[in-house]
Amino acid sequence: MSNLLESKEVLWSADEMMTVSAARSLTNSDTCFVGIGIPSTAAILAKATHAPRLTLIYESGTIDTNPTRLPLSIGDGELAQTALTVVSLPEIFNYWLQAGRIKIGFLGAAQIDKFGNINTTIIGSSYDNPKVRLPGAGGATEIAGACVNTTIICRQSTRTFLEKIDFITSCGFGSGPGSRHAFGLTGNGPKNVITDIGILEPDPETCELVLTQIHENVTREQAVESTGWNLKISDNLKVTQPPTIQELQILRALNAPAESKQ
Amino acid sequence: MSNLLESKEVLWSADEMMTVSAARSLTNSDTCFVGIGIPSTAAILAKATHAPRLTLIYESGTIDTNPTRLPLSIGDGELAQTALTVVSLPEIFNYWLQAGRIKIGFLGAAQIDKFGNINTTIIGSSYDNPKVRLPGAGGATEIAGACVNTTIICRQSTRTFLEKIDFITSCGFGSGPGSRHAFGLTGNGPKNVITDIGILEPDPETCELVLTQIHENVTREQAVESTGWNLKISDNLKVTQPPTIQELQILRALNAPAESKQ
Amino acid sequence: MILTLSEAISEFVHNGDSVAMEGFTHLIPFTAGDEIIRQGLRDLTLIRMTPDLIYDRLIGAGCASKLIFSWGGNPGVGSLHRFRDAIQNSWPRPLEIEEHTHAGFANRYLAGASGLPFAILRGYQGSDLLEHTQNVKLIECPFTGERLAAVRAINPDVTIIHAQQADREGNVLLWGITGIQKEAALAAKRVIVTVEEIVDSFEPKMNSTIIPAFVISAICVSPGGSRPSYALDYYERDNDAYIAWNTISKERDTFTEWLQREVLMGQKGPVS
Amino acid sequence: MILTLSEAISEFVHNGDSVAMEGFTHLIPFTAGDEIIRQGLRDLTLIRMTPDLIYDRLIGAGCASKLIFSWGGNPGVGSLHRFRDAIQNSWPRPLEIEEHTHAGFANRYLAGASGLPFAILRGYQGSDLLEHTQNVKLIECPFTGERLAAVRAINPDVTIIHAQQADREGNVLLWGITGIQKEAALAAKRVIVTVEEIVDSFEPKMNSTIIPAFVISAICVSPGGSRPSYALDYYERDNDAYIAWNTISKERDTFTEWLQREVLMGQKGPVS
Repeated sequence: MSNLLESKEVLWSADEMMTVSAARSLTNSDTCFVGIGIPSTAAILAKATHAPRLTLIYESGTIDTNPTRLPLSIGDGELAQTALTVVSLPEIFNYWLQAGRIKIGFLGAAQIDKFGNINTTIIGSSYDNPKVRLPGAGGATEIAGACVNTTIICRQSTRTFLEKIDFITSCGFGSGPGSRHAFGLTGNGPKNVITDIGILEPDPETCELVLTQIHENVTREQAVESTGWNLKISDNLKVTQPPTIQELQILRALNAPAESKQ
Repeated sequence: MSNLLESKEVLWSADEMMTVSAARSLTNSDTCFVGIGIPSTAAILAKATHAPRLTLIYESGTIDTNPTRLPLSIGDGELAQTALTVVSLPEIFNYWLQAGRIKIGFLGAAQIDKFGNINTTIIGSSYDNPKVRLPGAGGATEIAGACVNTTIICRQSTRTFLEKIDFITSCGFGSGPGSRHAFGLTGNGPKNVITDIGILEPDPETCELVLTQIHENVTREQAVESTGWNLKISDNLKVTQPPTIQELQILRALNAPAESKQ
Repeated sequence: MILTLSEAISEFVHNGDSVAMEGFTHLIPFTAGDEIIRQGLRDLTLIRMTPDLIYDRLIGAGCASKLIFSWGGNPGVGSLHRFRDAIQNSWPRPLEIEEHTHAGFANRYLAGASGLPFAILRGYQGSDLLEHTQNVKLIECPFTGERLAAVRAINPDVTIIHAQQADREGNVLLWGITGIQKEAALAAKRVIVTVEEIVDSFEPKMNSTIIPAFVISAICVSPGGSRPSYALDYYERDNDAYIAWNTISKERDTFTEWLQREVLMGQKGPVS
Repeated sequence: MILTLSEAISEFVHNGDSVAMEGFTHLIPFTAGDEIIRQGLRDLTLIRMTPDLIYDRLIGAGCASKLIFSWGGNPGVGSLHRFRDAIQNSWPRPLEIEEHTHAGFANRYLAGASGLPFAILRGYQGSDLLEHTQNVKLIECPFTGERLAAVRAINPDVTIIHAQQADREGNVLLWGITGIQKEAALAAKRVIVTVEEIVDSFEPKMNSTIIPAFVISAICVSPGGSRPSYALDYYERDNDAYIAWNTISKERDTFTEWLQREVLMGQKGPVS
């Protein structure tokens, strides 16, 4: 840690840049429904840096929780003990999520298509006889439906960013404009997709995900090569500010105990 | 109180006989959903005498409550402080009442017909322009529908026991056999009606309320004259055991503070 | 956001609003009700399972054009005379009513809090109420074919509740009989909470409910704000006041005189 | 009724039953699950939102013919290998699955606890899951015409949960993350509760839930009964055991060896 402060050249990993970018997207006035893994790390990082009043909600029913370390599961004791209140599962899904009280849903994905639809169910063409069985929907389907907006956080590659995904677990924009309305989904859908390459945002007219921001040291060619569809790049492509020393310090401190365990 | 013990001749009022009869109908293994007034007095009397393990539930959400004095309202602090647990109104009505977990519903009535249908809404022929506006349904409609059985407790007179009541607030047996099934009511309906005259029970075939028990010192003629329909009397009419000294003592002690206030 | 009660009512309650003031015999927000009377609000749709004395006052004061309720009595005492006078004689103005059962009403709030357009229950059937009320329909279960009652969600413009405590972040803690307050608050567009006191942190309580600050529009410190009902662990129900109300409210002139003296002249507080 | 765990499983769980063992990452009734394995029960329909290690063991041991679930992973670690091996390779026997979303599953329990044949939610739509699962249908709101998902009530033959405390009357107190336990218990025909300890009386706790004795079939004292998950204020989650499970369960022979040693030989307890 002290080395980091002394070194002139700060180095960071692509995952760290992705996590820091996701953290930066959250503000003090947000309420954020968090899944476990990098979404949770990003949300806790945001609270520890620029957004201490950010309200975190986990599907285990913990409302306004203030973890000081990374939970390994969405129901860790740490989340219950630092929460303002804990409610039952019917209540968290019906009163809090479904009613549209949550501004941002932080989601991960095993596969994603250009309309921000997400697969976390199966790899392969047959539901009944899958090549790989993934965990399934959990809270994601209704988080994707009911949060005011969602942010999807996942590494970008041609294995995950596909023209057609094997299974739509959670709806982004379906098959394009109008789909969400037809499905009766009350939230606005994906606001952005934050990856180790950059940030994609939906085109307001077509709903297609467009690269609007690229991380420092990543090339446009890398972005295109990491995408399984014909990636559109914004005319006003921005470049991500690299992680600050403070961001990296806190992030690494958060990850340290978990990594030492593995 | 001490006078009562010493006197050889125990005297009691018709209301006391009614309350004691209702109390006796409850057992240790019952769960009873209680309304305020005489039903509540009877239930508390039962717990204080022969049925200490009787489970009392009030619509205010208090489950397994053990009041030592008469509550003036169904949400008195006494009920909350002596309860095993207190739940929200949606929970008490949905999880506990509607799910059929309550064995006995204790109900009052302003008017009742021979099928045990109850009116607590209006007196008069017009809902929009009533002669007298009564409080309305409260919990009664669904208590009448969902408890395994109900017991109706009210004074018997030609003003209350009517061939046709002005408004059916809560369904007993509707228009006779089959009505409850047609309405989708899951409970069995009235088990008995306990009055200051005696006890009426539904005929198993016709569902019509029949006088099956008469209180001591009440005549069959009085029973008939107090009823607005052509009252049938059971061939095996029983006579109620008069209140015991213990029952009267406890009942009067319960009623004393409330009466001194009025 | 901590406001005075006067500021909160003025900012968040408007003529013509639908207003739910909940508290099931416990924690009834009487002081807030009196402030609505003092501010002379009109044409309110008053929503409350048990109108109780709080709405008898508002109805008698002429604030309401409609009442949605499920049990309209003076609990443990008898009738609500201002409520009856309004329904039977349109005094001081006509009062439209929409009447439900407790179970149906609780589920209307439940649907409102859940962001659903309706809720289902086993209820209303076999009761004449089904023909005389609005916002209840029978539907079929798509799995079993059973007929059930569907009730339309209720989403008040504003819900007002009273609680024992708020913390400095504006979160609210209530305990004891918590009734329908959480659902009524979550169903509303705006939420005002009056509290007995503000505390540094909450202690664990049996049967407690927390409402997070981020769904609350205003917190108002109002000690005794639910008298003559009660606030568990703060003060008891003033049963005498409930009994006295029967006499005060029975006639229009005794009611009017009481309203003038106890509410409008600013000498608010419990009936005694 | 206080029974030993062995007596309770023997009396209340039968071959072919639908069994819900709930606890959302917290208070997972592992020891009861192991007892089901030891008693050699078969053809169970296992019901649980998050199968977790507890059902990975039961599935690998061949107790289940069907699994109803909404998220099938090793939380914070990765896959459930026995669950995957059963679905993908029918080992040790074919496993039928019925898959839901968390919100849909929670509402199936909610309906079951409420004595309703179904519940409604805004859910499933836009997901391919709708075409691949059972017991979900789309219905129209009778007031607004909106299309909503209806899910069929779930009413397990038996629900098993773990709680921190029971009192001497057989009432149960659990606190912290209480998940879906109350609904799962109230939805079931029979209810077994394992507890850390029996106490004379309950202390107030934040976020606590009480389940009254009169809906419980059996209480079993089972200290550590939710290891390697955790019991708030008793012991912490054994994260190492969750990580170690990934290795133990990956291959059939290491799993079988572990099952023989740790469960069937009676040396039950946390993985270490």
